[in-house]
Amino acid sequence: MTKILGKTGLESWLHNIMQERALVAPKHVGDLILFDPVQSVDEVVFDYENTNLSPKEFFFPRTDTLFTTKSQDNDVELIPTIIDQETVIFGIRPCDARGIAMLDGPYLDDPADSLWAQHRNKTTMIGLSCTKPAPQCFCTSVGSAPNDSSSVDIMLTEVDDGYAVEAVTEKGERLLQGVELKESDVTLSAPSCDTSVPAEGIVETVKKVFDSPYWSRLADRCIHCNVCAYVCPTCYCFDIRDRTDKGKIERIRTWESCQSKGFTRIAGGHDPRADKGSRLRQRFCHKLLYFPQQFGPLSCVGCGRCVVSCPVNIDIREIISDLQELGAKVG
Amino acid sequence: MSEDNSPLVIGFLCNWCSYAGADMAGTSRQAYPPNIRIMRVPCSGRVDPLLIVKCFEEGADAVLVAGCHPGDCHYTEGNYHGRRRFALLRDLLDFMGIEKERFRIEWISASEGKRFAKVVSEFTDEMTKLGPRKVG
Amino acid sequence: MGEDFTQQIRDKAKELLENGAVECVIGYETGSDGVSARPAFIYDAAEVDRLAFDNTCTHNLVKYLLDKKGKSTAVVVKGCDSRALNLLLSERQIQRDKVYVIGVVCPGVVEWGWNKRSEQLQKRCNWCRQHTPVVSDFAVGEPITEEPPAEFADVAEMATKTAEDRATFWRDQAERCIRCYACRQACPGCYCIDCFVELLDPEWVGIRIAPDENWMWNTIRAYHLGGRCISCNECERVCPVNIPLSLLNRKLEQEVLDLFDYKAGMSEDAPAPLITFKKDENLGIAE
Amino acid sequence: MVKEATEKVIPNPFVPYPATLTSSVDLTTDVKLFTLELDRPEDEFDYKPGQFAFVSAFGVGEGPFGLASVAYRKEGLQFAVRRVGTVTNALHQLEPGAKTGVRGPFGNFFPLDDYKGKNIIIIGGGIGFAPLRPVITTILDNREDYGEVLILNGARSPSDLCFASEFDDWAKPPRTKVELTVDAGDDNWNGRVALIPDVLAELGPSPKDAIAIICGPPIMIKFTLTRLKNLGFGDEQIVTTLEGKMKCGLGKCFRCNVGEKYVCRDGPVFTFAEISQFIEQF
Repeated sequence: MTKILGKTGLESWLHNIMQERALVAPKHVGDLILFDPVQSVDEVVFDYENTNLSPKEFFFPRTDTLFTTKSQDNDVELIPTIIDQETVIFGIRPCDARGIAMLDGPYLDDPADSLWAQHRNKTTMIGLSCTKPAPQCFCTSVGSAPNDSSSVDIMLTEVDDGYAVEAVTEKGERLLQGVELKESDVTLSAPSCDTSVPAEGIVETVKKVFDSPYWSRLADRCIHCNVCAYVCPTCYCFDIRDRTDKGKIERIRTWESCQSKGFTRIAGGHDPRADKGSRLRQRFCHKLLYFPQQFGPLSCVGCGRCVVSCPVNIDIREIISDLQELGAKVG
Repeated sequence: MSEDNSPLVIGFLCNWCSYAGADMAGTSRQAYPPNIRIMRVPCSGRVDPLLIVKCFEEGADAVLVAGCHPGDCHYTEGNYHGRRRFALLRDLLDFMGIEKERFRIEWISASEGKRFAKVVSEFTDEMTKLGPRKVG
Repeated sequence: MGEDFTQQIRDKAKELLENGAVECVIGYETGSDGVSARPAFIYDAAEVDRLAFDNTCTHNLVKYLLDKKGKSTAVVVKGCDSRALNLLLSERQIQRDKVYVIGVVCPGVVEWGWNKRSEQLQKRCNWCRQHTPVVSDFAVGEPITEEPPAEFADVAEMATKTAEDRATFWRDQAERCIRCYACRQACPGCYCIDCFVELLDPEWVGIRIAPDENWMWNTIRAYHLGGRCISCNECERVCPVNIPLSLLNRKLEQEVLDLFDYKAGMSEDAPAPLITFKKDENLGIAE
Repeated sequence: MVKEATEKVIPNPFVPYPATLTSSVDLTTDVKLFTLELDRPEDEFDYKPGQFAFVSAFGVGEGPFGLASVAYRKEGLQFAVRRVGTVTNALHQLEPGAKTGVRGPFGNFFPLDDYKGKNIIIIGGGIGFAPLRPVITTILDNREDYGEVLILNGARSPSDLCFASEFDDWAKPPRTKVELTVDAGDDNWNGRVALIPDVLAELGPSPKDAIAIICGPPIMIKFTLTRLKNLGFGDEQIVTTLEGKMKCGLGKCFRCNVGEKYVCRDGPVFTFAEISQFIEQF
């Protein structure tokens, strides 16, 4: 039996959630659709392909304060950031949720990143499965599916008279407490997504073609604009620096990208990745080789954002195909 | 904006003319409002537009750049270059919502202590009337 | 346009690569979606058939010449792009004798989109007053000799708003900015080895990705292109959060025209307005 | 793969231990040796030669520096810091008594216990000599555990030689030699004027039962490596400590990686046998 929540039921549930917690949902911002805090259910966009930016910023904010300092009588007190706000993210796609769960790998690896852990603890993810994946999507090719509920707390799937509801985790069950659900025998359709990206065996292939001139040829076109990294749900590089404002010092971290010049330049001037080709290779090898070696899965969830957003059409799907072809030739 | 709600004015004064003019205002006991925070710079041409934008970013209500009269620059042509840069920057800032009036460029010589005091007084008055910057 | 232009570009590229005149031809090819163009780098005469030209060729390929310094390179340019050549030549960033210019008379490019061909001309093409390249060694298409005068309706519209509304507008844009610097990376005029935004000492712009810092970045980025921007509008196209950077650029373009009667990139030896001056101008300052 | 985020309060690994600068001594014109004491006794940590820690200049940032002291001597945490950027500039301006912060220790270390009974060749160039100092201290404090010891220290000029005041003490124990060289001498310099790889070839240490520990700029390492191989040293007999751009030290910011290895966590100490297996050139 499937449990169904009607459309008006969903709206009042979201409204109730908003009374006690921050609700983040897809919303129109200018001509974009972004995950953003909403003040009323009217702002929520229910029908969208994928947001322009990933929801990673609610776990790994663009700018985060690691700690602040308080100076008194030549004594420095360091105050770590505590996150109190309970947040619910509504409408997260399976690919994005999977990206976030994947980053538990590096971030919760000992010693755990306490800010990430706090954000994870305080946030409940209500997933919305994709009924019609966008042409750039390829989650099925990289080990997931448009209805993959493995990384969300609650999964909703749109059906004729509302949404089929699946409580995936205890956290999800808690959030659903008191919500009236109808029983129904509707069967959920399993939409398909692009399965043609030959990601299988890519880890071994990348090792073989690591020193290929392919990378520097590809980098000819790359303008190293960082867009791919900033829209990506699994890119997690950061920069750390102090900020002083009227005597208050905070140590902050912000998004950064391995594509920017000088990312690996050390103080003495040496830069192991000074050329464009090795920087571009770093990004794809992180996703297709290093991350799998360290944590298992490819760190690409197939959301297709970089595919659409790249100003010069550097397309990870095409790169995976090219590499497989190249690898086959190398033998 | 300072705490008492009076405008915060940042003044970049060229070392050779306008700073000496401000000095002259002081020694000849010409009163002018204390709202201005003075930065001494070698030349008005040295005032990188970055400095001005930075002032506004950090919350200044107004910026004054003062240098030698055209033709009198200690470095011959610094203020001519500055004049072009400031003219363009002022229009850009205005377009971005920082009214033209908030960014003022004046030529004040070392002997014009009285005029320095007058400029700062008028500028501060004008800014008080205009009120604090409402956004940003 | 279309096939005829494509064929002329391929033939020329083949000739240049075969006779060794250039090492690489930078042009366009069809992208992975089968619809929109993307930059192509052709090193081998056997590959010239990858080259194509149509109304999705939006990229300003002159940017790539900065990566090809000292190497003989041919580049396909549209009218707007060609002005970037003059900009870089006048700023001594590239050498004329190392660049072979394939200049395409551009009827305009359409809104860029992945996997979909728009019929809508880009904003910049409606403003465009330079359909014919100002520099070219090999011309593709019939030159257009008469261009209408520049107009700035969008800038004028912004100016009708109150200062507070203008400030709010740009504040909202800054809030959305994610400081990826794609605008800078796409711009042929942005080639500083150390960009002010990344300098640590002095730290002009803090690293927070927050409205104040983002506002500072966007303001100065635009200003540094004052009198240098050649209106290819690639910065706006590549922006992942759709900040209307063209408004800033065009405001400056208009002011530069009004104040200094100057248009960037029209010749390789006219000095940019901010590196020169006239003694007897007052520009509305300290009158 | 996915670990459950636990509800318990996790300590923030980015918050340093508060510390006080107790002394700041000029080693060369642009290198200072800082001694720091942790403010809270409960923060005291053990560390081994080769490990590093982040030192904070509050208001500017923090940077990773090799620990130049040894834990068992309990003389405070020492770091030799060359003035090259904003953080190191700020650190150089601190006066004794200033508040700072330390995060560490991070990384692996030189397995000196495994080297017992072997001949040790220690080669350092410029500021690269700093992480080798605790190696020397440890070996000389346990002199009888090791065979012949050759210390080769090079720098651009005599005034750039780090730890010059300690050379005499290092040369005192039996079977211990200290060789110095500079790229360019000055009026007071009577020693060698030669590049480290050339001096090494001239001294020609035997690879038999030997370990070579090298640290310095990439170019020096490259040529020293060639000379050591010519002398018959195997890749597993040559150990170095790598420098990578780091922000976290925790294996999270993915900046110091060489292939799938992190310099901060899997290193910084690697044998050349390990380095030759890296997928990426460094």
